[in-house]
Amino acid sequence: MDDTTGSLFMPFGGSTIAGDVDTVFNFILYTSTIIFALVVFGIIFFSIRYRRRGKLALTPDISHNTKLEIVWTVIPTILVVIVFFMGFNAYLKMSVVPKDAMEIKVTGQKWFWSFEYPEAGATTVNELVVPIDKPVKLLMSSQDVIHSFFVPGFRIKQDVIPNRYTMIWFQATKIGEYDLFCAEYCGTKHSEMIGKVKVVSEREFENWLEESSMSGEGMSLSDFGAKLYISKACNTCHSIDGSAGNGPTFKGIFGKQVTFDDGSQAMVDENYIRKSILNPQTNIVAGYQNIMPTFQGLLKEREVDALIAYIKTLE
Amino acid sequence: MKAKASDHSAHILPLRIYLGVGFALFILTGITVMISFVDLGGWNVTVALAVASIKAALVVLFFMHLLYDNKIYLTIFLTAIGFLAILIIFTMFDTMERGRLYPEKAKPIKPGAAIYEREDSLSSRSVDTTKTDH
Amino acid sequence: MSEAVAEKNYLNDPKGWKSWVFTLDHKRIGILYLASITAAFFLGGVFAVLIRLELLNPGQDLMGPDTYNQIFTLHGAVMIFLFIIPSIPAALGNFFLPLLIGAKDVAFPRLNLASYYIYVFGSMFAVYSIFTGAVDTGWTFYTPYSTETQTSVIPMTLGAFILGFSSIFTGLNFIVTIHKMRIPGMTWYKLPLFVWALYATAIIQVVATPVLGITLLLLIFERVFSVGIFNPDMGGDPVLFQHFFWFYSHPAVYIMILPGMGIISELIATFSHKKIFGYKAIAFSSLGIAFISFLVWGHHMFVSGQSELAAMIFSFLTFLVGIPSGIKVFNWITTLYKGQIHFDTPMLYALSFLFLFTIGGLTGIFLGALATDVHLHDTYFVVAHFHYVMMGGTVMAFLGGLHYWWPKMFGKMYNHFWSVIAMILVFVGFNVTFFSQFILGSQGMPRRYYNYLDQFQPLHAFSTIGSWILGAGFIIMAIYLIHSLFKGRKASDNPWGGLTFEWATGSPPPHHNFKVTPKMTHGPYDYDKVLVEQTDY
Amino acid sequence: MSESHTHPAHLAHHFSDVEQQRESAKFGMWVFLLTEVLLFGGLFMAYAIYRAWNPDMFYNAHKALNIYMGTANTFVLIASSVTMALSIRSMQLDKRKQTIGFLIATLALACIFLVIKYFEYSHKFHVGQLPGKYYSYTGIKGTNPHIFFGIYFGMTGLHGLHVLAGMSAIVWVLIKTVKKKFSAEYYTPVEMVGLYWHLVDLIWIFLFPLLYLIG
Ligand code: HEA
Ligand code: HEA
Ligand code: HEC
Ligand code: CUA
Ligand SMILES: [Cu+2]
Repeated sequence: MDDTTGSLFMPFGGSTIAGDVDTVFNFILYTSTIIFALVVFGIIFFSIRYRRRGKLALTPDISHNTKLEIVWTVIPTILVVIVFFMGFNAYLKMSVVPKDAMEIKVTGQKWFWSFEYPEAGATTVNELVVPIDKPVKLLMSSQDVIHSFFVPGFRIKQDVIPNRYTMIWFQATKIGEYDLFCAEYCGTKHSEMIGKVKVVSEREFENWLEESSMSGEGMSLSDFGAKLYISKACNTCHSIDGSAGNGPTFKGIFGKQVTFDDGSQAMVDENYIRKSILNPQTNIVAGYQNIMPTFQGLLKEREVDALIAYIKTLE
Repeated sequence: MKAKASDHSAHILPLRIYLGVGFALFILTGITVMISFVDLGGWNVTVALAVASIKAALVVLFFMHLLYDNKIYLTIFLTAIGFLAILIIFTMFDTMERGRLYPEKAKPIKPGAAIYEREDSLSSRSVDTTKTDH
Repeated sequence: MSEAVAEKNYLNDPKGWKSWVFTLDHKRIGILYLASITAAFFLGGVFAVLIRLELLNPGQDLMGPDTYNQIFTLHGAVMIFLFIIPSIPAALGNFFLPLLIGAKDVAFPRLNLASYYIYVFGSMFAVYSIFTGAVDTGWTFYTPYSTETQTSVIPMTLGAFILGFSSIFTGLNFIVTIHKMRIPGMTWYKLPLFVWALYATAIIQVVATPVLGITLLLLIFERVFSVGIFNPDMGGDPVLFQHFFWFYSHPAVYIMILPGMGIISELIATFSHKKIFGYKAIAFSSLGIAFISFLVWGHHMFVSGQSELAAMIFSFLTFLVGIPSGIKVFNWITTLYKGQIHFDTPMLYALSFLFLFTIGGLTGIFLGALATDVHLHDTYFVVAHFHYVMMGGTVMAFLGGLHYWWPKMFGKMYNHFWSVIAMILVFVGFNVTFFSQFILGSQGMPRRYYNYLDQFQPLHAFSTIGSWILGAGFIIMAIYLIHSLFKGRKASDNPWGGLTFEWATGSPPPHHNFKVTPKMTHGPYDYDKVLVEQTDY
Repeated sequence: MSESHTHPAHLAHHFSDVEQQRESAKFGMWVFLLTEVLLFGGLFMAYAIYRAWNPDMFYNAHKALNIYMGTANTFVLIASSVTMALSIRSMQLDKRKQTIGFLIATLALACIFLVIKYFEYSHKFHVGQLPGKYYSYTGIKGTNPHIFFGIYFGMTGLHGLHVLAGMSAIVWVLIKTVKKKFSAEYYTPVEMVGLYWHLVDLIWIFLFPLLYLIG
């Protein structure tokens, strides 16, 4: 099977599994439509034909009809068994990962996705870049509550569970951008836990991978930090224009005093920022909740430096 | 009227049945405790549950009169057991089989709970409880 | 009998508020329930209207994300626990079950009253949780979110726990009533089908609800002590919670639909004035559905990380439920054949039930199939599916039953014209609101989303407009029903020409149900032998 | 209230005869017991699954329970079941004094059960074998022993609550017996309380080996 162009119901399908899923979907859709049409026809036809005209009278004693009853028991049974096997087949295909699949680690946390390419050592946030026509296996787990990795364009979905691994795989068949949603309710910003899957050509992918694993070499530290501010999703909580978000704004914080929720204070310097990024739960800024995820292990040394340099520039 | 209104055409069990059943329950309890000190390999569980089931049957059949009463009550009781079995068995179709395709899906990533990693509780801890030691 | 004595009925005899508050009369308890669930429905409906309003446009319109999350949770929890689970059994069932089997009351009137007050008490917890910051877990309370969130999960779970007991006691009461209180001569095969449906429902209520009870207790236990059964931080397995939860909540959806199906059987037979086709098939399919419903809960967990083996078994068994449901639908339609169909308002609801439930049920097949459910799970497709079965199925049946039995309960007729208008508005509004959601969902719109991508906007707006039509229908309904209570034309004892026992007594019935103990002279659907003139119209 | 002049006083108006009333009560009670079985069922399921996942930890942790106290309690509870059954038998024979004696004996045994349970609990509190995050004991090897104690306290705690509920019910029928409300003709409430008490015993019959003997 292959990709599909989509229909009234299904969106464009850009993975090898999409065709199988749509076949099952359409099979059920068409048979249901026929059954539904029969039901509605029966209702309307009888309603008109046997509407009450004139005086009420006794009606015939039709209590059952074995042949008819067998028919409407057996035919649905056969149909559902077929549907079961179709659905199960395609499901098996989704569950059994091809041997040569490229592995990417996926971490869901409130409220963003991070992706790690173990071989290249690259990481991205909310943007999964994959090569076309290559099976990709996602090994997924969560940092906090249950999330669900959902790409409608690929017809795949899998819950991402804390302290457990789950997996899913796909093979993209069309270059382009696909929506990525979190489909399991996970709190305040559940509906903002969305991202993109970018399917690119093999060559582009190699280039991209190389570029993103080189830790911003050839860029100034603060430029690199500006890039990370977006790509590591700091911007989902911290603004740079002074407006309030889930976290304090970065604008002009460097060199200022902050007050914590236990009343103590500290001065925002390099060390403090480093600690705030790597161990955000040690001190909670007054008026905010302890929701900032720890970036320990997600950021390299140079990346932390770059972010600090960037925050310093935000007067 | 009086005779019909009487509560128990249902019959009254002789005293020795109650005492006998009680005695049997005592003996069975003794047996099951003693067996638990003997290592039977995997069989300990089976034996313990078998004895418990016999005891349960005694209580239900005699103390609760199911042996003599209308069989509908027995049906209700067995229904309860049946649905309980469904609950446990069908859940185990999941919990025991998660690793069938990929073993890494079967186990937690970190087997130990977070409480054992907090510094305060770790310092007071003499044995490392986060690892299975068998 | 003199006029004054004939006027005495359960509504005015005995008198005084105490005689209502401490009543042991199943009819009055039924009315108390009816008032309470109607209030709950309107509360849930107001939340629904707020949800739809917020979703009219992407981004923030009315409320912030946290408020939205609380609102849809409350909408779900109120609609499920306060409205739909008690709706038909506790209100209409309580009122009519004893009448239908010719009994003076249910087997345990005191327990019946207790179950009502337990319901009130449980609802108070639920309402209390609204004022203490509401809950934001979704009505499913999935761990570990529900063990972490700062909102008032404990009052709400306690409320649901208590409400569970109310449901258990109602079920227990009904089982015993049906077994022991039938009048002589009423054999199992002469029971009205509504009674069979209540019986099947009651079995689910007593078997499944205790598991909900222990689930919620464990959840509270987990929140207070972090026991570690569900909490991954403590070495637990959050997915296990879902097994616990759905072991109750899947059968619960049949607690909702089976009584509705029972009402439909009554309506179709009465208004086509014909013997019901396939009586035994309908009766046993209720029991069949009740039993199979315990074997399929895992279909809510196909993408939860449960084992492939479990997914396979649950998917297969899920389809089996479709077959008895189909048998019912086909039997109802065949009953119309050679009948004398009269389209009174209750019958219009019955026919829209057939239409909407078939859509809802068939879309359940999409969800039961593994591959398609992976795509459709937790999208608006599921939202549309369950509104089609719950609103389009149960609520339609409930409204049908309400309009059918209204003259019996209150002795008054409602305005025919406005009732048809309201019915049409509800039917059209419902389809506008929810059919669009099938498309939204399969296009990939996830549920419980406060905000959404622009491409989904037109369908969301369409759906919101539908909810206004729906709301208008309900407002009209509320007006003409209240009007009927005070100014309605007096109803006759048997306005529809029904053959079941409730029509053989006064409208409204006297305190002890029957002036003369009824006798089994004919079966409940013997329209081939007995002719009772329809007196209304 | 009703036209039932010929009916005995304990016959409610909506039943047509005593037999129907008694059978209804019994039927209702059995259905209620069914719900109790399933309520505990959830805990049995949690037990079964965690035991299957962590057999070694369960084995190690169960050794922390006091098997002698557990055994003693089993004997106590069985004895109370016998006295309960006998109290009903005496009632059937119209020996009211005996019934009162047996009911008091049952209550006494139930108290002993709770006292023993109290000693067990307080020991566990003392050494920190507590559920979940309050667990602070260090002597048990294996993964997550706090879960075992969570389940232990969940199961025995819920059972303990049932013992308390059963005791209140016994006190209630005891008072009514003393007030001569029951006779060989009518003793349905005693019988119902008896059924309930036996179920509480029944659950313990399974809890005991699962928790104390095989862990
Ligand atoms: C009244 C309530 C009600 C009823 C009756 C049903 C009935 C059915 N439901 Fe539904 N369901 C819900 C309420 C209900 N459901 C709710 C509330 C949820 C979501 C909960 C949440 O997550 O919040 C849900 C979710 C839900 C899911 C999980 C979706 C997901 O989250 O991924 C599934 C999956 O299998 C499912 C399947 C079914 C099936 C197969 C039926 C069947 O019983 C339908 C049977 C009926 C028919 C099939 C139609 C009539 C038959 C014929 C005309 C004959 C011909 C038929 C065939 C050939 C098959 N339902
Ligand atoms: C019995 C069950 C039941 C019923 C009847 C309804 C009825 C309705 N539901 Fe509900 N719904 C659920 C059970 C139910 N729902 C459940 C269980 C969920 C899942 C929750 C979760 O995810 O946890 C849900 C979720 C849900 C969502 C998805 C939210 C999300 O995932 O983000 C939506 C969105 O459109 C919705 C809409 C509606 C609407 C428009 C109605 C309408 O049919 C309501 C009609 C009623 C009225 C309109 C009220 C009467 C009129 C008035 C009070 C007058 C005022 C009105 C106007 C002026 C217009 N519901
Ligand atoms: C999910 C939301 C979220 C994300 C994503 C996030 N933060 Fe935060 N951050 C917070 C919150 C809330 C606080 C305040 C509470 C606290 O101190 O933990 C905070 C505090 C901080 C502080 C201390 C600010 C002060 O005023 O003292 C720094 C520095 C910081 N974050 C840096 C970052 C960087 C760099 C990133 C991205 C790599 C990031 N954060 C991503 C939510 C977030
Ligand atoms: Cu993450 Cu929803
Ligand atoms: Cu379901």
